[in-house]
This record gives sequence, structure tokens and C-alpha cells, in this order.
Amino acid sequence: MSLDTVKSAETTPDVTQPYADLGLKPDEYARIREILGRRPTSCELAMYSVMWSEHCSYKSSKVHLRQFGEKAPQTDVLMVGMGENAGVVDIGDGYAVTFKVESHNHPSYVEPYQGAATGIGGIVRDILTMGARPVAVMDPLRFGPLDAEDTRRVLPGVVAGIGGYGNCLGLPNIGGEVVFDPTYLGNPLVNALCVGVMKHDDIKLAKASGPGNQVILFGARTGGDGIGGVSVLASETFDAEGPSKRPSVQVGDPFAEKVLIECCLEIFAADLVVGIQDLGGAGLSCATTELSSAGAGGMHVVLDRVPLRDSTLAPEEILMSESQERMCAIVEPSKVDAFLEICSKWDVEAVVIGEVNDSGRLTVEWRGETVVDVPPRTVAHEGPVYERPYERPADQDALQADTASRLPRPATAAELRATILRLAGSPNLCDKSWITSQYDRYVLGNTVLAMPDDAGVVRVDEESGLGVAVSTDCNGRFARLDPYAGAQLALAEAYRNVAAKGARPLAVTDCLNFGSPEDPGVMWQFAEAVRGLADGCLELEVPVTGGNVSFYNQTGETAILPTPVVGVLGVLPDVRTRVPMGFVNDGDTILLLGD
Amino acid sequence: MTARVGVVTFPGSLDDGDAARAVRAAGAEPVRLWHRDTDLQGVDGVVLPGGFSYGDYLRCGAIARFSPVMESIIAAANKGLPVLGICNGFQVLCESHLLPGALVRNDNQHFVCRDQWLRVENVDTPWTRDLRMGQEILVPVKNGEGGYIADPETLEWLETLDRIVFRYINGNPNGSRNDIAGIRNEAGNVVGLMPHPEHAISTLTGPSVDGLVLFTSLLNSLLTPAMSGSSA
Amino acid sequence: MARVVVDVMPKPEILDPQGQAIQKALGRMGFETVSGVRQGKRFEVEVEGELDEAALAKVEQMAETLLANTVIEEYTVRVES
Amino acid sequence: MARVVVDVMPKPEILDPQGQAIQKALGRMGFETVSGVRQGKRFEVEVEGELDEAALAKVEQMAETLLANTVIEEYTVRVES
Ligand SMILES: Nc1ncnc2c1ncn2[C@@H]1O[C@H](COP(=O)(O)OP(=O)(O)O)[C@@H](O)[C@H]1O
Repeated sequence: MSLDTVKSAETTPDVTQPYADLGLKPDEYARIREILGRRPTSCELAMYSVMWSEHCSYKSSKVHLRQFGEKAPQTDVLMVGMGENAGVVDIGDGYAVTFKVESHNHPSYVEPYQGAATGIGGIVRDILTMGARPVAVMDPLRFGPLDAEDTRRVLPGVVAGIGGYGNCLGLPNIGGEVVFDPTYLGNPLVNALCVGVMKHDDIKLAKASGPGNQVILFGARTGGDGIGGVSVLASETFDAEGPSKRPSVQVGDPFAEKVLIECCLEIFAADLVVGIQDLGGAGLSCATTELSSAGAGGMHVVLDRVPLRDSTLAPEEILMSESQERMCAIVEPSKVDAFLEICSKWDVEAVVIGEVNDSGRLTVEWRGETVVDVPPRTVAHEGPVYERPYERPADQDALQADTASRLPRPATAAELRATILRLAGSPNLCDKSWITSQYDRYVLGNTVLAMPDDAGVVRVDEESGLGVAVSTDCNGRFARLDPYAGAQLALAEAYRNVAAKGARPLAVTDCLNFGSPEDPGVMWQFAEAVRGLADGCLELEVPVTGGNVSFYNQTGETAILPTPVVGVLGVLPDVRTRVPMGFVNDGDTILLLGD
Repeated sequence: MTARVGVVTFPGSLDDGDAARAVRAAGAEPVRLWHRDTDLQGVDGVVLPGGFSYGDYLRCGAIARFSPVMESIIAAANKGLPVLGICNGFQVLCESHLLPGALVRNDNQHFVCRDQWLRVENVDTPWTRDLRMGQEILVPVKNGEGGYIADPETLEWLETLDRIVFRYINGNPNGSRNDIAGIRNEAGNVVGLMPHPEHAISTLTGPSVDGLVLFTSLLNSLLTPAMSGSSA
Repeated sequence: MARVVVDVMPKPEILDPQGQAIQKALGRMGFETVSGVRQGKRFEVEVEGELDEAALAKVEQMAETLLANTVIEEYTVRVES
Repeated sequence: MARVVVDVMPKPEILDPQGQAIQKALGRMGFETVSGVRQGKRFEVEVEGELDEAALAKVEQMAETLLANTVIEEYTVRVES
């Protein structure tokens, strides 16, 4: 079959398309046909399928996540709220901070090193995209039992990947979590958090406004990374040339990202962009549709101009590729030269691939033919929304009734001793320095507190001492017993950890790791956790500024413990007043607060 | 007039800002040098900072060694310009053959970041003259490829000719031969070490202020030169 | 005693940032005729006893399980001549 | 276009901690007949034009100046058959 163009789609309405293989349901496919008034081309089908996936569209979680907006507490610190790449918080003195936590669970199981490494890479680009300089990372992790065979494969790889990428980017790692539980054995959780700092005026948004403005793709070349699924399409259209099998593993190049960061910051400082977006999951499809959907509404892209690492890539694959270390910027025509000059200083490849217009359509051209012609909002923002059924699991009552009072208690000194030794020796309580010593905590010279302290603290301004404290927490066992309370406990713990450093908690990010949303029991856990977190945030008067939902974390029928990881960020007017963990001076008075 | 100390930025340099901060904290003026520059702007000394120059692909420091700025630095170092290589900078100095030996993957195969005690073994360099022989200092070490190796003869003459400047004590973090943490060239103007003195200039952000002395030493040696041979 | 060589290379479709960095560096150093570089690993494994098929099969197994990461790398095993 | 392979190995007199670590790991995995492992690098260099002596000499030079650190490593250059 030859190239599937919009023209050929119009004349061949009855071609059967592999939408099911791409994860689309029949009614979703029908909706695409309805939106377009014809069948989609294979490029369009590829775009809709990834953008309407759970991962990109939040179709199962959206109805619940709305509570974070509806119940948002009154606050005057929030400068950019949910919906952008990351939320932005005012910390005073003209400074703003952006932070967000994301998951890279599934890729990290397949290839622990690269999966975890590209997880760091992705969240750092999200933060950079807001116009901020990334200043620190954290890594909440969950693994199967420490002594399990597979943990021995996964854990060292994940830790080396996080260190390998983060250390090479020059971002201090200031904290995280390591938790072991059997439910994570076939499905580890690799969450990554990044904090960035900017001045108020520097905030950038993912928006393609201003017809006539140029669309510039810059950074690494596009290869066949992470497009395993979409090859179904490519092989249908391109069986003659027969693209070789595509790796679904993305390989990170932290050096390319480090250079990209410096290049972007120089571009921001010279005020050369109107809008910017990083290319993460769903690659160009995501960037072009989101940028145009949020902006003037239209964009024309010439796909042939995309610099390729692999010249056999089909247009569907180029649109879908998840090659790392790429960004897409919207630039006024008069500033394109200056933009390209900075890129060349940093040896970053940059190409004008298209132009913003007010047609209301995203059109993509390949070899002179139009292969995509869609209303971008329908791809990026108006995907399907599900009200998934949820139901309190039947075993929940029994689980809650099974209280600690039934457990044997140590009665003798010897038993007590044995219990304490068992606790001290348990992996969940043990010293984590085998992991944390593989992370650079000193780089950038602003780390005031890091592991093993309760929260990481970084200095933002050397003169005034202004700084921020961040902690992430979650106890999945609590959340399993009661997801509503469990999410609140996670919030409360992170909040306390930040407050204990002397910081005023300001804002929340979260990474909601759950099993399959198609399981009503899991969906109930999710709904309860979101409700709990939203209520808790209202009570503590800290807004949720953004986060991430990761579903389908299960092995066969067994879902992971519900794991709503909560990150809290606080501000310290002067980091010299921080309160370190532990007893510092001889003779200090010890007080116990609370009951 | 104060001393001007160049701090080189290669693509992938990470601790260049910290090195510049340390230079400033010592009372000197940092001058940023870009990897494509050949003009050293008349600086009085140069710091090659830590990081992953050019991604540290191939071997750490191998690609940086061929950058334009290094051609100028090699020439100047051979004429006596004080040069301090920290971590990746040390690797660059070895790759450039300004210092002997090489740095290889840590013996435990992991990146290691920790606070490390060092013993000062040589104070006849502009970078260490204000330290005391035998002084023990606490400085962060953070590297994946910090194991110092050289062939047995080289190790032998490093020892007998007093070229070892710092030695790890209370545990060797990376398997370095003879616990070597830092060495110098024959003239003493070129010093390389794996630990990071620029991260030990304030107790707010580091474990001690011991590292600052390397930078103040340079400043003092520039202001009151010709004290070579003396131990302060 | 025999020596078996295991060559491990990144799969062709996988990004090889090291190879790219080296190629660029070679270009800057004036070696412009180089159109591609890939960097992999070479292991020299000394095996005790005779190098029969069983012994070779064992080395294959080492390569498959430890020396190569078959998700992103491919390997070849050969006896050093 | 031609492919030249450059093999770079640690010099025999230089300790190879990576090789040792691998040997230990292999031992733990039950491959006890392995009496030594050394880990080096393999580069596949694609060279444009004909592979005459001058071209090969250039690759030698790349190996000598960049690909190997001759302080601790030795290299061999050969044309892929
Ligand atoms: N994956 C990780 N990355 C970075 N720091 C971590 C990681 N896991 C744990 N830590 C740090 O180790 C310290 C101890 O962690 P943990 O034992 O979980 O203590 P706590 O129970 O007090 O949170 C904390 O400072 C935490 O931030």
C-alpha cells in the first residue's frame, strides 16, 4: 500500500484500520471518524491513538482529578496551576519555583537503567519547559522484596540509571524513598521529581500563538525509540521497504540533555520564544497538537524537515517517536536567526519544521502530500472521558477488621530484643546509603540538606538565603487499608517533613500509582485517594499544582498497593535557619510535641 | 588588583559555577573560559572543574583534551601557569599528559558520593602552600571513574619524588592505587585531585571549609610568590 | 586453557550517544572521512579445560545473561584464533 | 564505504577492576571454569571512500590519539571481513 494521505482517506472510506491493535476501542474509533467526517489516515490514527491513551489523555482519572481544582484552597502563591507542564509557585523576592513528580514505572521494569534514566530526563524537561532552571531531583522508588531474584536485576539498574542521568545533568539528588513490598515485584515504581527556579517574568507556557510564528524542533535527532506499538501501522503502509523492528526502549543521552538545558536557558534569557514544549511521551504528536490547541489553533508542519537518526522511519513513526532530549519552540520570524545561533553555539541541532496559523487545523505534510488534517483540540484536549465504575472491594471490611490487636506482642526482654532486631534489619527501615551514595548531592553548591534528612533543602538566592524544602512520602500499606486516609497520611507526612525543616509548606504535587482502572476495586481506591488528597489539601491550605497518574501497575490480576506519592514544597526565607535532623548540640532540650 | 582565575566550561561541565564561587570566596576574580576559546585572557591560574565534559563518553576527559582551550592551557601550564584539575578536570589533565597515569572505573563499579577525609602530602604547590603537611581535611568526593592507576614504575617515582599531594584516609572510595587522591607535576604548578574542594567552602552547603584553602593558597602564592620550598 | 572473545555492540536501531560523541570529536580533530562510529564492549574470557561445544555453550550463556543486555545490545561469541 | 574495527584492551600489567568484578559475578552465577575476564572496548568505524593504506593509517592514528589511552590501554586495528 502506498502513502496514506488525506486524499486517499477520503476516497477509500472502507479500508479496515488496525485501531484495536493501537489500543483504541470501537466507539473511540467511531468518534474519530465522526470528528474528521472521514476515516483517519494512518498518521492521524497513530496520533489519536497515543494521545487518547490512558497515559496521555487521563481518560479514566480526569473526572476525579477535577476535585483538585474544585476544592482548591484559597492561595495567593499559585502562579500557574494544573494543566501546564508543571505548576508554578511564588516564593517571594521575585522568584518562582516549579516542581512536579512523574512516573516511569513500566519502562523501568523492561530496561531498569534506561527506563529510570529517561524518567529523570523527562521530568527535568518538563520543568525546563516552564522557563525554569532545574535545581534538584528526588526519586521515590518501590521494589519487590529485597531478596527476590528480579529485585536484584531491577534495583541496581534503576539506581544506576537515576544516578547516571541525574549526576551527568549536574542536578543534586536531595531525597526520595525506597520501599519494598511483594506487590511491586513484577511492577516496580520509579517516580521522579524535579524542582526548578525562575524569576516571575521568565515563566513560559506551552502555547503556539501568533500566526506566522515559526515552529522549531531542536535537540536530538528523531529515531525509532519507543514506537513499538505504532509499527503496526508503519508495516502496513511500508511493507515494501519493511522497516526493521523498532525498539520500544528509549535510550537516554544525559549529555545531550545537559547541553539542551544550557541552550534553552540562554534562549529564554534572550527572550526568543513565544511558547515551548518538550517532546516526551507521544513525541511530536503531543507537542504539535498541544501547542496549537492551546494557542492560535492552527499549525502547518513539514515532516520531511525533521532530522532523522534512522532514514527508514515512516511518517507515522516520526510523529510517534519518543526519542529523548528534544524540544519544540514557537519563535517569531524576526528572532529565528538569533535562536538558531544560540543552538549552534551549543552544538544543538535545530530546524524550522512549520508555522503557526489560524486555520484551526493542524496539517502535516510528507513528501508533498497532506497526511494529517485535524482540529488539534480534538487530539490534545477533547479525548474521551470515562466515568469508570468503582466499588469498594468486598474484602475491604475484613482487611480493616484485621487489626494489630490480634498480633502477638513481645512479652519478655528477649522477645522485645528479637522484635527490635527484626525491625532494625528489615529492608524498609534499613539505611539507604547504598542507594543514596550513588547520587551527587553537592553539585550546584546550593544543597543545604539532603539524605538522610527528612526533607531536601536547596538555596535559591545566595544573598538573601531564600530557599525551598521538598519531601515526598507515601505508605502504600496505609493506603491499601484506607485509601482516603492513606492519601491524607502521605500528605501529612510530607507536610510535616517540610515543616520540620523550618519551612512553610506552600504547594503539593502527586504521582498516583495504581492498578488497572478497569477493575472497579482499584478504581475505588483511586477515587478515594483523590478525594482524600483533595480534602486534605483544602484543610492544610496547600494547592495541588500538578502531578501524574500511572495506572495498570499490576502483575496479572494482582494490583500494586495503592501508592499515591505526595510531594510537598515549602519555602524558607533564609536557609541558614534550617533545622537539621537529629540532636545537634550537647545540652539541647528535647521536647515532644503532639499526642 | 586581585588575581584573576580562569574557570573552564566544557559542554557537560557541572561544577564550573561552584569552582567560580570558590574562587570568588577566596577573594580572587573568576574568569569564565569557554571550551572553544584559545585566548586565556591573561588569567593568573586556571581551574578545570568537575562534571562530565562532552558526556565523558569514550573515557572521562578524553574528548575535552582536544578542545581549543586545552591546547592553550597545555602550552601555558608547561610554562608554569598554575592549573588545578578537580575530578573531571583531573581526568582531563591525565588525558592531556600534563599529569601521569589515568583514572578508571571505581573498584566497586558504582558512582560514589560521600564526605571523604584526605591527608595533605605535599605543600610545595601554589594550590596547597597554605595547608600543613600531614593535615587532615574533609572534602566531598563524587565520581564513578576515580580510581587512580599507573604502571608500577610510575607509582614508584610518584612516591619517591614527592608527587603525591593528597591521599585518602579512613577508607579509599574508589580503589585508587596507593590511596592516591591527588598528584602534581614536577614543577608543582599543575595539581589534579578527584575530591571536590570547591564543595567544601561553607558549612551551609558542604561538610567543612577545608577546601577553600586551595583557592586562598593560589591567591597568596600569586600575591607573595617565591616561597617555594617552605612549608607554612 | 582457551580464550573466548565476546563482542557486545548496541543494537543498530538503538541510540548510541557514545558513538556519536566520538564521531563528532573525530570530525573536529580533522578526521572528516569517518561517517559513523559505534562503541561496544569486548570481553576476553579465559576458560579452563578444553574448549568443546559444552564450554562454548556456557560462554554463550554468560553473554546472554550477564555480559550483554539483550534488550539493547547484541553479542557474538568467537574463539580467539 | 568500509568498516574498520578497533579493539582496545587494558594493558596486561594494568589491573582491570571491571574484568575482576565480572569474573566474580560469573563465579557466583555458577560459571566456575572461568579463570579470567578482561573487559575492553570495541569500536566500529565506518570510513568513506576506499580503504587503502593511507585510510588505514588514519584509523591507526585515531586509535593512537583518541580511541585508546596508551598509558593504560593497547589497541589493534583490523578490517572487518
Ligand atoms: N531513592 C532515594 N533517593 C534519594 N534519597 C532517598 C531515597 N530513598 C530514601 N532516601 C532518603 O533517605 C533518607 C531516609 O529515608 P527513609 O529510611 O525512608 O526515612 P524516613 O522513613 O524518615 O522517610 C531520607 O532522607 C530520604 O530522602
